[in-house]
Amino acid sequence: MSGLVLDHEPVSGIPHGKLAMWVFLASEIMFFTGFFASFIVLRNANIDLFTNSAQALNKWLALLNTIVLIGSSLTMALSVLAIEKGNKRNFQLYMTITILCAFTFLIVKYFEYTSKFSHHIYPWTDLFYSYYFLTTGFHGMHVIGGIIPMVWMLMRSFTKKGYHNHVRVEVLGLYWHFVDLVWIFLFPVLYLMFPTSYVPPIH
Amino acid sequence: MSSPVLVSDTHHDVHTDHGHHEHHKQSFITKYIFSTDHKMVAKQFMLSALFFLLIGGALALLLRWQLAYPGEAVPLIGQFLPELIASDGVIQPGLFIQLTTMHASVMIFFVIIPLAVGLFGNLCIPLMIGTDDMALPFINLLSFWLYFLAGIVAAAGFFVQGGAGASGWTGYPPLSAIGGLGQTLWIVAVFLVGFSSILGGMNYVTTVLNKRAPGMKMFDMPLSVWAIFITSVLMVLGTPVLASAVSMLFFDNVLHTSFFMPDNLTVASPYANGMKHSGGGQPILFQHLFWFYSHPAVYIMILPLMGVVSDVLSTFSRKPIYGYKAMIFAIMAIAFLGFIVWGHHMFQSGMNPLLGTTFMLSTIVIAVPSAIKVFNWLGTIWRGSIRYTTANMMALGFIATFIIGGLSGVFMASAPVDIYIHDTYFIVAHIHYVLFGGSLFGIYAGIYYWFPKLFGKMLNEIWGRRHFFWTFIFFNLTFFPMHILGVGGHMRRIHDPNVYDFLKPFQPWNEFITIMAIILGFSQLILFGNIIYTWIWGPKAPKNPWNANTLEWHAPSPPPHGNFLAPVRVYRSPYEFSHPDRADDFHPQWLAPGEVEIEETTTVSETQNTH
Amino acid sequence: MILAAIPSFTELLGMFDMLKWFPENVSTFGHELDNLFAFIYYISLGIFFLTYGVLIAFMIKYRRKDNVKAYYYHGNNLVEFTWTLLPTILFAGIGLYSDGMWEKTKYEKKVPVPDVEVQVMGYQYGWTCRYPGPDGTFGRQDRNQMTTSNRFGIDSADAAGKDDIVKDGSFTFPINRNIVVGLSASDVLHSFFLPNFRVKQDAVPGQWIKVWFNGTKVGKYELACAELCGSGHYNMRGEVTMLSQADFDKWLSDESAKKLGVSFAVSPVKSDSSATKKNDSTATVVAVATTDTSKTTNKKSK
Amino acid sequence: MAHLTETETKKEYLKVFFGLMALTVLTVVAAVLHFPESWGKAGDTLHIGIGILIAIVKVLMVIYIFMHLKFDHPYLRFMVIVPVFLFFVLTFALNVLGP
Ligand code: HEA
Ligand code: HEA
Ligand code: CUA
Ligand SMILES: [Cu+2]
Repeated sequence: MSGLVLDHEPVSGIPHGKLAMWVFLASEIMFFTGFFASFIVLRNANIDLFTNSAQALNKWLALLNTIVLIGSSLTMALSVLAIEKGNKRNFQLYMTITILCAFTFLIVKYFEYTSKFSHHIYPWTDLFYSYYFLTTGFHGMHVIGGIIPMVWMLMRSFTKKGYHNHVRVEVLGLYWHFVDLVWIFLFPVLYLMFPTSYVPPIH
Repeated sequence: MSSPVLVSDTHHDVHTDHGHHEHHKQSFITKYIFSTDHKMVAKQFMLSALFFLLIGGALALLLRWQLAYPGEAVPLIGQFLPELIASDGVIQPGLFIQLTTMHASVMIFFVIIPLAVGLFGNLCIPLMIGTDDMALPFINLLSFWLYFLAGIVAAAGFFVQGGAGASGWTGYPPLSAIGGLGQTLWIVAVFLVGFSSILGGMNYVTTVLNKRAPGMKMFDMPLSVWAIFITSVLMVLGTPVLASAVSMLFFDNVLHTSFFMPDNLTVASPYANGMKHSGGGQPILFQHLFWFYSHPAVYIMILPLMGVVSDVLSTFSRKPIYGYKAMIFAIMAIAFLGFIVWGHHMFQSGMNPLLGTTFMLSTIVIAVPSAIKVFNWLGTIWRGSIRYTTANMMALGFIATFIIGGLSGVFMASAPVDIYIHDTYFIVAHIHYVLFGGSLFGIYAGIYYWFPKLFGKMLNEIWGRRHFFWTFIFFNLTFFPMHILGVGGHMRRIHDPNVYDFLKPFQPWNEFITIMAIILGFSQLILFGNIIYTWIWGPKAPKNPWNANTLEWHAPSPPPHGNFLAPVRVYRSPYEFSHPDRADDFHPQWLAPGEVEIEETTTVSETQNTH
Repeated sequence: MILAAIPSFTELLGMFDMLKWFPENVSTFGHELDNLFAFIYYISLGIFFLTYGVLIAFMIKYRRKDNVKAYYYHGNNLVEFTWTLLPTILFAGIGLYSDGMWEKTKYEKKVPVPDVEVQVMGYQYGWTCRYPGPDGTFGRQDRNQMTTSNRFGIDSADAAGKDDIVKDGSFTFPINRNIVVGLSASDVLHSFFLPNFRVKQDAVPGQWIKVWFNGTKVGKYELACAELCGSGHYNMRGEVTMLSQADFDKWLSDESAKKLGVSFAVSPVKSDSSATKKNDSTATVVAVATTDTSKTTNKKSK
Repeated sequence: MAHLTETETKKEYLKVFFGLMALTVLTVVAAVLHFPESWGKAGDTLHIGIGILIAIVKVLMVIYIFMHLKFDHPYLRFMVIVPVFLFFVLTFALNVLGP
């Protein structure tokens, strides 16, 4: 008996990893669909509560984070491009920036969270904050889940053998853009529910 | 790497993703525990899920005992039950709902789904599309171990203070949100097993789209592969919604948030440490999210088996599938409609009755593709030449019971009829007719059919038939009377029906059901005996014991690492049985036109020897 | 013990006569629901015998025989089309038939003008029911006053609440009257199940749902909880007593007397109005008044 | 993006990046502005609605260019279309016909 390797070209023309990542992203969209759909329901039932509570959020920090994350999306796309063209220096450069952006995002989030805690705002404080911590928490976990392989790839690229698996980088890139994309929705939904000059009914 | 590579040394593990050989013997751990080989993962899924079947069944028998003989100590086992949940061996109300909850959760999340997609997905897909392994072998391994971990977490519930999850397998809040640690573990387990499903599903989709053997178009795939493929799509799209629902439930349960908790509940959770729910949430929201997954999930539990049954039926009737494409479109239709009918579980839940109308109509429509499938199966055996192997008997049993289960579904699909039978034993009867009579029979059919391929040994047919007859007869005796209880108004999940006067006349039925259930349970041991016996002493299986056409029968039994001895090419559709121009009554997919197969492992052309 | 549990052959055959297992129906629409069940049941029975007949016949007729080769055939589109179309038509029929009944029993706008309007609250583990009392109006509800001893949260500051009658576990209604129940729960989900009336509706905390029925027969009937609500779920039994209008009026005034310490000679506003309602459309006052209460409780912070 | 050179691609990416930035600024500006009463109530759905509309444009840009959906196999579009369809099914049932 013998082992047979049947590694012919992917029938669909899309590399396995990339196809699988897209399928996974479809599934991720459904995951956040659950959150967003119920957000709409519960917000509609508690509009005043949601608008009032959202006042305490710091939209400038969120704006900073949006910029950071979009920037990291750009550098991620550039690093995919670099490794495809075999440009090791550029890959390392862009990947490093991406990772730094990701960490910046997390650090800003950390300050946001601790400032909430110091004002005695916790997930169980009210429904809006439950949402805030739930969605940003899951988003933050996705960020962490992206940083780990990024760091790993970057480290590998500094070894003697280097890192050349451009499909994997591309797949990771897809994931990272998705993480960015979730934030693009979270930003207006959580932080920008009302004009700044808006005077809330209570408080 | 566009052309396949043949490697001849058995002992050398071939790592497809690195393209180099590692020259060491596989240790026990890498071979059996952390193997990424799809056949090993299939075996792992099969054995652990069958083990869970024993557990889940044992829980069912325990709860059956209480229903038949309320207040009487459970014989033999009773004395081992801890005093907290059972006094003097008598099952207490708290334990009873834990049993119901865990019975169903184990059966659904740890038995049927893993067998239907974990076992058959891993077993069938690579072999039947003629490739060496899954597209993502490591993800495959991960999927199994997440499942295993989830199993341990779920089972741990029984050993923590307050006992296991006790809000039904549907885990409706607010009840589930005020539960204790066992309930939390249940939530975590569901999340983990859902994650495992997603990983599995994404792997299957990729494999089917990317790794088909040359010559195999989508419409050359056997129905099993089609069914599992579409099921995987359901899993990928449905399961994450469950994951988000249980994430919110986890927050409610552990952090005392209020996604599903309305204002001012007069009970606080005994586990809340003085923390009060802030309110503002909606309990029904959870039900929507839950059923948005769990209705597709019931099709996740039946579609793969519909595929398996089609393959088995065609092979043993020696006849092409009647309406191959219609079968595929029916599967697609069921899958699509499956996403827009979830509300039929919630007719009485207090959602807008307008939605009730919508969901009623879509649910009734979903019976049409199911009807098409049933009729096509009948068309398949029509003018066939039926062999009554165990696998085929199980497949026919599947059809027989699925018809009954499906028809009872139509009653409930009619919302006004559901008013009365909702949450009664009528539902329980339906569940078991489709899940035991349907899914489990389909799984048994698949196990008897593919065991020779997977393990290289032939299961004992005589005991197999005994297994079938005992199961089929006692299955019907156990579950058919539940329709009667349901029509009588007997509620689900009640610890002692004798509280109600109008249920007292039904007590003899409860006793009868229990006795039948015990016999049914013990008849399943035949299967376990058969498997263990065969594994050790059974006769070796030939390469193609059933003279079937699909590619897996081209590989040796059991298939080596890499599955096939030579690159596979596909020449025809999978069900070319009894072609009038051929002497043989089958024409395998892998034979080139004019080629005949003369010996176990080599193929020779009619005119000249190619090797 | 075990032998006694095994039914006789005729009893086994009797399994197929599904309809006889229903508990006695005592509501006006109950028999229509039963008829719908029967309709689907007979269709199903027909399909069952048809498919089983075909299945068994094929299984016998086409079992393997030597020298007989199976028929090489891939199917026929016309046949395929026919057996798609036929069930579709059949199902359309079932759907239409069902929808009428569904609207009648559950649509909020089809709830009939109430003769008796009450509120029922499910809790772990029991049912409690509130009658508006002689003044025919429910006292205001204050969610913050909801406690285990005041499950409806009847506002102690509201005079209209003083005469409200609250009964725990066993409720009384008149026959041949439209009884409209505002249903809710105070802790977890429950389900208000009256087998004899063919009524079932989940009680959802934070939400008021209207349920109605019209009983036709005097007697005592059981009320069950049909939604898992904890370890005491099985024991969440209630009782509904159906009385003639006269007995009901008497019962009501006795209860009011007990509550207020005053006796009422003749039964008050409420049941009077229901007696004359058939031709007097102004009697809807009661309904309006109660809708108001439910508004204050139903809509949250909006 | 096989048909573009490296520099062309880079340019494309930068365009998208600056487009995203501009839209982000627009989102914030829109959130600060006051709109006529007839457009809808502030703090109700108006501002959040505008925010989401802009977000959809941004997301499409990310998906089409950064994630290469514009150039990739048409299969992959289903991975976005189908979940989005299901999102609408769920949201429709929950909100339009909802509780
Ligand atoms: C494998 C699992 C499986 C399958 C396949 C199905 C199939 C169907 N189910 Fe079932 N269902 C469950 C598993 C499944 N169900 C479970 C587990 C629950 C309970 C969950 C819980 O609450 O715990 C449930 C509950 C459930 C309910 C909710 C009841 C309630 O709680 O009140 C409803 C209501 O509509 C329903 C309907 C249907 C319908 C219409 C089908 C249809 O798909 C059936 C279609 C099949 C046929 C119709 C038969 C074959 C066709 C013919 C022979 C052709 C001719 C027929 C005609 C012309 C009528 N199911
Ligand atoms: C695939 C799914 C599946 C399967 C196979 C079964 C199998 C069985 N089920 Fe299950 N059941 C469900 C899915 C399933 N069930 C679901 C989804 C529910 C709804 C739960 C809810 O309300 O939330 C349910 C609910 C349910 C109820 C209603 C509980 C209630 O509402 O109070 C009952 C009652 O009779 C019951 C009985 C049985 C019986 C007797 C079996 C028998 O077939 C079991 C046969 C036994 C075995 C196969 C094991 C044999 C074991 C031994 C012989 C002992 C050896 C032991 C060891 C080695 C440990 N089930
Ligand atoms: Cu209340 Cu069950
Ligand atoms: Cu369903």
